[in-house]
Amino acid sequence: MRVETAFARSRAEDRAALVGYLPAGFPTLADSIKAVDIMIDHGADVIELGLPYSDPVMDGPAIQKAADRALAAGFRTRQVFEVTEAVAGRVPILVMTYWNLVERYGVDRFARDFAAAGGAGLITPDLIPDEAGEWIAASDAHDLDRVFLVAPSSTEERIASTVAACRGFVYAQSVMGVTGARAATSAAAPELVRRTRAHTDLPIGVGLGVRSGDQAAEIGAYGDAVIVGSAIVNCYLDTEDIPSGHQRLAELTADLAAGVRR
Amino acid sequence: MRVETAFARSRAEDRAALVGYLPAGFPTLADSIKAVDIMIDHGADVIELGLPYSDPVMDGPAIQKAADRALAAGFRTRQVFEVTEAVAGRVPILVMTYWNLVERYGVDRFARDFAAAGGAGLITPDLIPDEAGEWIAASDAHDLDRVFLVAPSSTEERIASTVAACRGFVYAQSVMGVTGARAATSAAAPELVRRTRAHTDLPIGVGLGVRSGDQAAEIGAYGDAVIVGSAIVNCYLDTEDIPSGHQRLAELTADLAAGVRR
Amino acid sequence: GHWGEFGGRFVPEALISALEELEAAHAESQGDPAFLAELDRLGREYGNLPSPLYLAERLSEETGVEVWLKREDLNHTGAHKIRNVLGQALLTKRMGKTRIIAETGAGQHGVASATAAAYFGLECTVYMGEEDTRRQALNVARMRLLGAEVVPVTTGSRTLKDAMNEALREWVASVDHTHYLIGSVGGPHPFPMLVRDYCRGIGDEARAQFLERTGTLPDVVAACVGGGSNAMGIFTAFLGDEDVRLYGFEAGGDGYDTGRHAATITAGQVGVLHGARTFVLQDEDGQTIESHSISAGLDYPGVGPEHAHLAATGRAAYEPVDDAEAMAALEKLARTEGIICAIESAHGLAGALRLAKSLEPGSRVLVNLSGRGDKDMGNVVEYFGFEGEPNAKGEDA
Amino acid sequence: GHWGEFGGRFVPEALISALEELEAAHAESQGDPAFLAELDRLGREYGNLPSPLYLAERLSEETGVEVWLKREDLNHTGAHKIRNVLGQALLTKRMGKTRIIAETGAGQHGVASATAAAYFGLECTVYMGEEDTRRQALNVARMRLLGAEVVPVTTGSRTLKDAMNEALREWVASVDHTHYLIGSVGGPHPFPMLVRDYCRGIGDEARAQFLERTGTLPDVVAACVGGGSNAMGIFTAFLGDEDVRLYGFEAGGDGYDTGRHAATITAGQVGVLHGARTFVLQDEDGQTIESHSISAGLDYPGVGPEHAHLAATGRAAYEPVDDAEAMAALEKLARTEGIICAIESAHGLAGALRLAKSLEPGSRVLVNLSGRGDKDMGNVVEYFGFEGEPNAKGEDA
Repeated sequence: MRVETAFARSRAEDRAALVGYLPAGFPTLADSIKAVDIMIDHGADVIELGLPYSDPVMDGPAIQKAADRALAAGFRTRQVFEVTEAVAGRVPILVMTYWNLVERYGVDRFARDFAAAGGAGLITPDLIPDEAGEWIAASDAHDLDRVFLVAPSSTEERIASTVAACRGFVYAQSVMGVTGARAATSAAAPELVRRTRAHTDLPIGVGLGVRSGDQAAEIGAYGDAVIVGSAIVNCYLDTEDIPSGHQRLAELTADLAAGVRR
Repeated sequence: MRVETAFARSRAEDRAALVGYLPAGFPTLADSIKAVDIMIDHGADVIELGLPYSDPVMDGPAIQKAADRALAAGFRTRQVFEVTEAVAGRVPILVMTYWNLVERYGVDRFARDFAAAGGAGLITPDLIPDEAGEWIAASDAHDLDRVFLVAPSSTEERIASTVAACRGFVYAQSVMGVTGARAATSAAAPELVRRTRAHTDLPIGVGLGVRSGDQAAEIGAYGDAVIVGSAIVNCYLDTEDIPSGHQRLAELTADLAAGVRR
Repeated sequence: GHWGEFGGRFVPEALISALEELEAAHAESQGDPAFLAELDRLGREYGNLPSPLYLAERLSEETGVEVWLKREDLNHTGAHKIRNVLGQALLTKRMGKTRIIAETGAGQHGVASATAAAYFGLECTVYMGEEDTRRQALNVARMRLLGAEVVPVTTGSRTLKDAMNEALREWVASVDHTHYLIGSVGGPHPFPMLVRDYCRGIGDEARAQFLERTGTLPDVVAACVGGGSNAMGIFTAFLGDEDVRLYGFEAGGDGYDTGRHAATITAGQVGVLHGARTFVLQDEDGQTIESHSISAGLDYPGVGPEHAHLAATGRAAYEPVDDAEAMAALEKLARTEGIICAIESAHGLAGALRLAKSLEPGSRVLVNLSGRGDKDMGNVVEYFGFEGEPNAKGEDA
Repeated sequence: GHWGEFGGRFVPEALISALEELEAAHAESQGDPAFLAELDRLGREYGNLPSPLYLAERLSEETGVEVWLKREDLNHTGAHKIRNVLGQALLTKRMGKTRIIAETGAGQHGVASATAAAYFGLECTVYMGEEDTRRQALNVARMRLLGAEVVPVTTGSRTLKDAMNEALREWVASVDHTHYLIGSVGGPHPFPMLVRDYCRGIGDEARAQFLERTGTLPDVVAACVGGGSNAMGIFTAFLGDEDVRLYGFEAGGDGYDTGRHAATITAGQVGVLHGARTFVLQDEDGQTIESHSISAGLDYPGVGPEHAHLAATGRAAYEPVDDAEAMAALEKLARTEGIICAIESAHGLAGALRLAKSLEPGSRVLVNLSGRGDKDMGNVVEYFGFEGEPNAKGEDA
């Protein structure tokens, strides 16, 4: 499914979309597929699949740990296509990836294989449009969305040029900090959304730090999407028992989904 | 007794004199007195009492160890006078001492107290005549002998000036090395005695390395005195049993005394 | 920001404005005579610059070529790194920031950063892999003595690359008042250019000194390459001298064939790491491979992008030197010249000595002796088996 | 060979001809422009001389007086000692001798001697107390790496004074081809004069640098005093400047009152030790008392005879600085100026900082920063309790 379809639906319901993040291959390859299904079943509108990487400089400890675990278990880049294929259809599937993995796979080849698996697009935390020539060409060729990030420190000029390069939605990094930082009530987030809104009609997703339906509701009041990552990963990090992780994930997603619907 | 008296006797017997060295206070204060008596009983012509010092730069390991042991047992400078007093009379008693101990006691005071105890003179391994003004005055005042050293490295000029400052005998350091070095057969020793003889009529004692009557005989052939130190100290270092040390010392002294009489 | 396909800015958008600010501040400061004069004064009075150029006569006799050493080991804090930290700290003040952060592997860049922070009265936090804080406890103590906070990094492989990840993460959160004082010619633009500009005094001085002493330029300029700051520092002045051959020597670790090494250019693939496109030791998927070297300062799976470009264009040649060859050169220099150099620098020297065999007799080789070996004595003891007590003096009584 | 009642030659006759030879060679060489030019060249090209004169601005602000540091820590091998060893090694070559021996305490003079021996291709044997070889294993490794033989001395207290005894003993046995490269301004004539002459460049340079920078002379010149080579090195140039007050700071160890110290001039008595008449820590009988100091380089129960004379005549003042005061100064210098100095040098600095309180504001104090602190980091860690792991980064997920 296309990202714009998901946002059209949430906009029609006059609410923010819920974007759920989980690294592919975590807690296991099969269970990452199961987990995505659980998130979709409980109200996630968009899925962001993380591609585990050895040096994730924008991620906090929780997501680092999840990625390390997936890699230690032998996760390979191409498996993200298996996961995508298994879960695609009901909601749009994006892959969030550090750029080296895509370059190494081959930018066009990655775009082709991902599109073939039913993927919707990429979120690229360490790729800015200025360096993205090859990716822009490949995403155009394979009709994939491109989600770049804006941040509180971005100048007006950079927000303008970044959103111009985006397709699908814009990722607003709501606090200056890595994923998992607790700052859902940051004053910087609404301000960043306001500034970004002035330059684009694309939906604006707000990331970083959301843990509960209440927080989701608060962000959903000004953002077009609420992106949740570390809290989801923590469902599995805090327990050795995967089924109980699935159970926690179901409850969390339901709570978050209710939040964006308040 | 005066040193010249002892040498007059050995010369009369057409032999070298035997000079036995032992640190005062080693192996104990009482036993150092006993040991001197043993040496005298077995043929030593002159006794050289060492004054234990913390930093004996001209001594090898054996004599260092003996001195350390005496100091650790609490030996005090003034006790050398007790030892001297106890053994004086039969043969001349010299004290061999590093200079700081005498300076610290007071040069004239040391000379006075030593003379009063019956001592004959000092051997001063780290005092050269050039630095010995106060000692020369004190030894003159208290009628003590002054034994300075000559060495294979000494120039003719220095041998001449050194022997001129000596009284009693001249100490020829027969090898370039510390006490205890094994070099009784060194070619340097007869050469040094020959060179020294050219400048003085004083008896010339040859030190360093003698362990046996055979070696004593060899040195006695050209020297006026054979000085034995480390071998004597070793009688006590090699055993914990002082009486057996006394026994070994008696045998060694007898062997050495026979050597100088061959 | 690019050298051919290399370089760039592969970092979160959150850092872009800081990088732009830094780029602008650097450009302005490089055109400001007062800034340059102050930096020059600092270098001379505090850093002990310029470092001497030294003809290693006994070593030259043994090798048949003239071996000239640029004695960066004599700088304050013992390596070329003081040039970079003084430059960046002065720039930090100019930007009105009050704090620096730095990553460090064995601790040398951390100590240099803490030194500059103490000198300028800046706050300083140093990120260091937890493994490294244990192995390099004395350098941790140095940093703390200098007033810096040392943060052990417990993520990933707990070594230099993870410390760099953590420093980048921390920078995102504190970028408004904090400068990331990066330690080599890597990272996102403008760092590779900035660090090169602060280190290029090595080559500028050496080139002038060489001309003054010999009337000619060297035939070969050699340096070790980890991230590559000392090598760029000495290469830059000679880039336009076509007859001067430039050689970078990478850490061959246990031996190039074993796969346990840090020979990034020789063995790596083009990729993106820590903000720049360059050669990277990586697996088929692009996951970073851990590097290995007896030299902590060369033990890094990436390399500065300008080196990648010099390698790709052929202007400089890069070859691996393994642990054993480097340690042999270290020992030879100690015994013939009385200089104990850093194990890093010994790689450059070893490469030069190997190269010397194929040079015409009398050729002139300039080696950047980038640091001193005091920090490495623990490794030296272990490597040469010097632990054992020498024999006690057993003179007979 | 005498300064007043101090100095002289209290050694076995066997060494006198070597001392006379040395005295003559020294006198000749000091009048030989070729020798002096070669030594000057060595100092510049190899030793990294002259060392910079540095105004410690932040420290000056804190203390209210101008604190100027003579940066001997930046010399090759990290201390003023390179001046002495280069001079004596060059003189050894001139005398046609092929071997040097040296005594060492913590190992710094041993490393410097081994360095000079490597540079000149001389054989080298270093005597070191067995206790010290264990405590300073890294310096033993340095010496061995430089090609020197290290002989642990197992006699007496097994520390520096015993190593010196052993070196003197060994010298008697090898004096024909061996030079005893003594490490300080002690020992029999001509050593105190010889070592002073090779170290006096410190003060000659500093005086000229001070005049050039300030147009005046310093009000106070301060240095630490163990044997006293660095202090004589900086004092000598100022002896004729009556308005310049000279201060030597001795090691106060656990505190002067505890008796566990190395404050030889303050607490010692005139006596003879290691060939010279000087102040000596000794008991009532004249037996040497063991000294105590956190600084291995000051931990010696004697002092150079020229210092004894300067103290006796009042031209220089000598005061103890205890371990705690020295370590506080070391830390302050690190935090305010980014310089980690040797613990020895920290005694001189600490004394100067104490003195500063009684000086008029704006007074100018010149401190000889005689060496760097790399060698001392083990002690620093122990003293400041830096052993503990810093807290791991505990960021919440």
